[in-house]
Amino acid sequence: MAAALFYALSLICIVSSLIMIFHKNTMYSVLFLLVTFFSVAGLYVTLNAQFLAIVHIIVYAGAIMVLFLYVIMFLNMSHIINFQKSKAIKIAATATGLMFLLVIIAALSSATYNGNVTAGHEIGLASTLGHIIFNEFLIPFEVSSILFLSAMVGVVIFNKKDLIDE
Amino acid sequence: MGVLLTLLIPFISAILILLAGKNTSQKLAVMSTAASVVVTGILTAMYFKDGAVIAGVDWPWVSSMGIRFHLEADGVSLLLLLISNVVALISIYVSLGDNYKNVHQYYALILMMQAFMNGVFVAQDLILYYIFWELVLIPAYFLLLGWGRHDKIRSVTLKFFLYTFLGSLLMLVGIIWLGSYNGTPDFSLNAIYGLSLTTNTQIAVFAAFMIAYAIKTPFFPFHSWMADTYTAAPAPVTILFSGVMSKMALYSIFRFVLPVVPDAIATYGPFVMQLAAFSVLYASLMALAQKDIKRMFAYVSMAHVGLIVAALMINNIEGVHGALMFMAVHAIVTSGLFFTAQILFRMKGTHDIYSFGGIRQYMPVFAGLYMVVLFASIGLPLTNGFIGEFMILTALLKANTLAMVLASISIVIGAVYMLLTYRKVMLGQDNTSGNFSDLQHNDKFLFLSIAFVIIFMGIYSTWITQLCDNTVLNIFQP
Amino acid sequence: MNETLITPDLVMAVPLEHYIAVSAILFSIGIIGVLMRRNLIVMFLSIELMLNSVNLLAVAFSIYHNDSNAQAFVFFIMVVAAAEIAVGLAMLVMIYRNIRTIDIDALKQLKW
Amino acid sequence: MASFDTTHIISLLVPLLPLAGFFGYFLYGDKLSESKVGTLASGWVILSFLLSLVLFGQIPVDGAIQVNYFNWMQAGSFTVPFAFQIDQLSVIMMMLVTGVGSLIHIYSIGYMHGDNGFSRFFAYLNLFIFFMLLLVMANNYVLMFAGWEGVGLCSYLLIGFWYKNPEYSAAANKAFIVNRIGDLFMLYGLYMIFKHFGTFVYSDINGMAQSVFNADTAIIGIITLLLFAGATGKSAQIPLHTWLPDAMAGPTPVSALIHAATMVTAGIYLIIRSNVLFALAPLTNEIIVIIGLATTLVAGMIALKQNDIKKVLAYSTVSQLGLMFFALGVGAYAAAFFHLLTHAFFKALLFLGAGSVIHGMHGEQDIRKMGGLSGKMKYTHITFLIAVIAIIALPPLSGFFSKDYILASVFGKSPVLWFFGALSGLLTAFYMMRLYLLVFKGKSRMPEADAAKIHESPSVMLMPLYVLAGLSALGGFMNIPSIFGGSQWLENFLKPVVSLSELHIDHGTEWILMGISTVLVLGIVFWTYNMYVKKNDVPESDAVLATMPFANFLNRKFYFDEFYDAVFSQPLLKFSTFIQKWIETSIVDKVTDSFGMLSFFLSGQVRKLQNGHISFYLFAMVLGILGILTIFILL
Repeated sequence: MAAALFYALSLICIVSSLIMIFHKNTMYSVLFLLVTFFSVAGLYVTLNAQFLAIVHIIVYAGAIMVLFLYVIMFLNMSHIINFQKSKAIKIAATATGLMFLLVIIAALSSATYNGNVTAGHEIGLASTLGHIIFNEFLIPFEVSSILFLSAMVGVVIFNKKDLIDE
Repeated sequence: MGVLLTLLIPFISAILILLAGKNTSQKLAVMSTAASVVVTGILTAMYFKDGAVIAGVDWPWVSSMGIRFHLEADGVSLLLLLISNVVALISIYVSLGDNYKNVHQYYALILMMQAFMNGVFVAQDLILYYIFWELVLIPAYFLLLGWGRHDKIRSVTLKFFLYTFLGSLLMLVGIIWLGSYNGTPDFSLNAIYGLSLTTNTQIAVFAAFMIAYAIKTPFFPFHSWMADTYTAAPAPVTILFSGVMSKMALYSIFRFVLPVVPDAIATYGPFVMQLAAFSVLYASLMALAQKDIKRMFAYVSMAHVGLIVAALMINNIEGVHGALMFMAVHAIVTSGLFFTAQILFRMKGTHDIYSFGGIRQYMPVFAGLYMVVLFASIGLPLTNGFIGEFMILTALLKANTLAMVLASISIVIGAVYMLLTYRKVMLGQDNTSGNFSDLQHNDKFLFLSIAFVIIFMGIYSTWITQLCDNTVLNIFQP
Repeated sequence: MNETLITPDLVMAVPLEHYIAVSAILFSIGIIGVLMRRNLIVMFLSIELMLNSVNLLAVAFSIYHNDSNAQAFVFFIMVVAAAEIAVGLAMLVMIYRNIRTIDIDALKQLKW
Repeated sequence: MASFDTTHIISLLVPLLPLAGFFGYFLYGDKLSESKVGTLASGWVILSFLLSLVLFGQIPVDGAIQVNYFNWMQAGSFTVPFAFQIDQLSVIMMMLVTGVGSLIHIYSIGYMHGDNGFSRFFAYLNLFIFFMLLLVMANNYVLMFAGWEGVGLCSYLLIGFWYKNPEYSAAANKAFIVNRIGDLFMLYGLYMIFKHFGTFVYSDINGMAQSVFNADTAIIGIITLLLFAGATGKSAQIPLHTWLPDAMAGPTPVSALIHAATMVTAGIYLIIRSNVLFALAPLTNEIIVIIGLATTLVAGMIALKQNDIKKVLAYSTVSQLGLMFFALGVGAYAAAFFHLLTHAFFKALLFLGAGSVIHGMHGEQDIRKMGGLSGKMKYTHITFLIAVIAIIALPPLSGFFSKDYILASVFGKSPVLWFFGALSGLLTAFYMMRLYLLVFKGKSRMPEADAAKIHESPSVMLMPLYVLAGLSALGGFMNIPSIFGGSQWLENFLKPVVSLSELHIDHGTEWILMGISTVLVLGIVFWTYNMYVKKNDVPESDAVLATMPFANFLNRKFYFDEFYDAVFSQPLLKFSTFIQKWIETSIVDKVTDSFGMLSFFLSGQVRKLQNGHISFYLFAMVLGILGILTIFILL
């Protein structure tokens, strides 16, 4: 049952991401990426990482996707975008990606890892992660808030019209 | 400390001039170079009196690499110091006659160049030597770029800088090789002299050093930077280039090549000797073909230094003495030649031989002094040019007849181009108008002094041999 | 909430290699997307996909190695990704304002 | 350094006094009046002459005075002393140089009167005397070479004295450069001497000559040949003779002093000085004979056709010098030296006389436009006549004795050589008589207005003429041959320097030879008199010469100048331009620049990678990662 769930989610994930990269309409791409995100969240759940699954949905599906959609709306680009790379480049890109896949698979298959470690029951829980983040990773956590702040400032400055015009 | 003074005086003066600004720069520069000459003269007198090497400073510097800040002046170093400082004084004096933009920077750079060149001649540590060697390039580069006269001054400067710089990199490889030959790095001159190198190592080191020196000297076929650079540079800088900068390479051959790689010289010395001798002939022919008087003098200078290289490659006492003598001679004579070109340039704003004519009737003093320099350049006896040339060619015949014949043909060709030029420029009727007042004040004094030195050295030259004798003997009879 | 909502057996039902494979495939798809599209927005999306595949791998390793630090890292990666997307999209908007397109190949000024 | 006794000081003063005159020019040249400058300049030389006389009295019978001053050059085993050797040979040369020199100085006071460069002229003359004295007084080859080149320098300065005339300065350049070619060979000779002898000092070399000769017989031959090549340059022998006729561009006193009496004889002096070496080199001697003979005949023939009074004398000088070399070649050193001295007297006299004529005629030098001057310039005429008789070797003037001495010596070697020597004498007789008759005899061939202006030269110019005329007439008595019951004073005096020539022929033969040559010369004299004076239609009668075979050949001076121009000068200039154009700019510069161009090219290629396309960068990045990963896997 769990295995079936994993395979189903994986399939959805892969298919929707493929549609995402191949679809001509940007809007559809975004929406299919959303599907991918949700299925990745599902995979997190099958991995017993509930907290990350929730955060994932909130951050990606909630925040990032909204940003993308805003930008698309902002640029008024809901129509089909016609500029495409030439066939040769597309084939080259696909070939490169597949070669990459091959190399990664080759690399990982030759690696050895201790597969017989028992999976932890509770490491994916919010409380466990909260302990870790607020004990071991407190400073990075705080720093990440500064990162957000600076990103915010940066974005505002970037798009301040009068600054550009000056 | 006296040795250190020869570096510090021009260096500190350069900084002072930069700080003091344009108004006092000429005075400061003259005073500084005069002081350097006096200090060097005192050191030379001390050397003659005691016969002992003038100890300078010996401070540890980069101990882990075996590099020391070690300055010392023996007879040959003193000779080269004398050349360097006297030529710098001449150069400054020549500069007084012209108006340069940013005059304080100009003088500061010249003094800086002088300081570094002095450093090359007294460094007793190969890395220190190399640092001075390359430092010379920096003021030279800016002097050429900032005050040079050429429609493609940037590319000329770039060629000069890159060519000589790249050549020196090979030398650095050679230096590091030598310094670390025994495992523990030690770059002091004595350690290098003490090495016993295999023949193959010697040949490699010889090649690495000689390419650097062949470019700097320069001789055929490494000379293609020379003519443009010498022509483009302002006359005082050209005087420094040909008078001292080329001596750096010649001195280095004497100091770092002859004693270190005797076997390689025994094998390949004759080849280099013949190449240099051919360079003499080649440069003479090139001089014959020039229409620009400064360019012609550049090739004359090249012919002379080729002769010196050939003499050094003889690698015996007579040859080396001849070479050292000719270094002193060449410094004075080329200074005179380029000064001549500059005086002509001031008249008409050009170096084109064919735009002059009949100047002698307006400028008899200049005509006479030019003639002294001219005849010194083609080696007329009782001028210093003859002494060096004769010593070298005599030694050269004993060593290598082919090289002697190649080099000596320039005796005739030299007379041809020099006299043709003199006739074109000075004799005949005046064919144009121009500013023809005879030499005044500074110029007259300077030119008279040059002529005096030329004749004085032509008659009494043995003091130079005596000055260098101990050092030369040390090399050939360790 | 029941802690045994998903049992360890369920987790271990799928071998780790399969998670690796899925994330590798996703990553490669992301690469293909970046390389073959001229649309800046889709390229951003592909980059997000690659980040996600890495996150997935990290979480999988974390579970199979019983190490919760990796999940903290994943958390931080999400943080960085969010910031990156915010700044990136801002730049995208600005590029669009300047050259009126989001075609990556129209950006040829990136040389000296 | 030896202590300085009086001999040291005197022998140093001899050359230094004229040098002081030269430097004095810079002090007083512009300030004093002409006559004072002239007197001072002559005074230095006359003083020097007097000191030479003193030294003459001090010469030991059987040796030389060696005076050492300091080392001129010194390096290891290489030493060149600055030292003088005053022996029989050099003391006579010193007296000749300073004696004739002072006469010509005095003459020049008159001749150069009113010239812009009056004091400069005297400075140059003084400098010349200094260098000439250095040449003859030196005790080693290098110091002699200093004088040797120095006189070349003065010759250059004086030929180009009127520097505003470009042809004159061209002639000066030619003189210096041709001399330089000879000097180059001489330098080779000097280097060879050092290589094999290890010293330059005459006495040492003479002492070692035999042992070096024994070690390798060829070496002495090469050295002497090189020295002789140097001598051909200075003494204007074929093939380096072309400069001397052009050198007549200088003021006439210069021609008399430098290009007749002193400098051009330096080559003869050199060979006499090195007679020990030359005696060991039979091949060189034969070459000298051939060159000397060729020169004397060729120059004599060219002189037949010259119409410039100074050119005739110039070729005559070349011819006489050739005769001297001819004598040297057969080993008659004393005879050559004797002729050198008498030639110095009468040739200087001829030139000064010619100068007087030119002066009187206000610069006219073409003998076709002269004629009948004997009445207008009486004293010049008489002295000139004496010189002519001396040079064509009629007894009892000096030229007769010296030329006869040469011919007698030559006959001892080979009658064929004697024939050629005598032939040269006949040529001399012809062109000298032609010159004399065209200038002084016959009808005046110039416009009346010009003829009226002709005047005799001032006494300051005539006085030297008298002295030289006296010397030309009586100079032969220095060395009266035994056939006339003479003691051969000169030859005996030179004995310490020059071994006696062993080529003595018996008196009967000598009488016959003497008679033949004298009769022939007299015949020529009458022939020319008939041709140029009796017929009165000169210069048309020169058509006789024009119809001669090779007339054009003679007229163009055997095409030497053209030949050298076509074979050496032009190719040299062309070659240098060729090198400049094709080797320097096309090969050397290009090769150097090509390294720079290569790096420009490569960086240009690499730069194409950075094309600004983000997608390209992305591809590059991915492929790079791919590559790195692949490498890791494969490792």
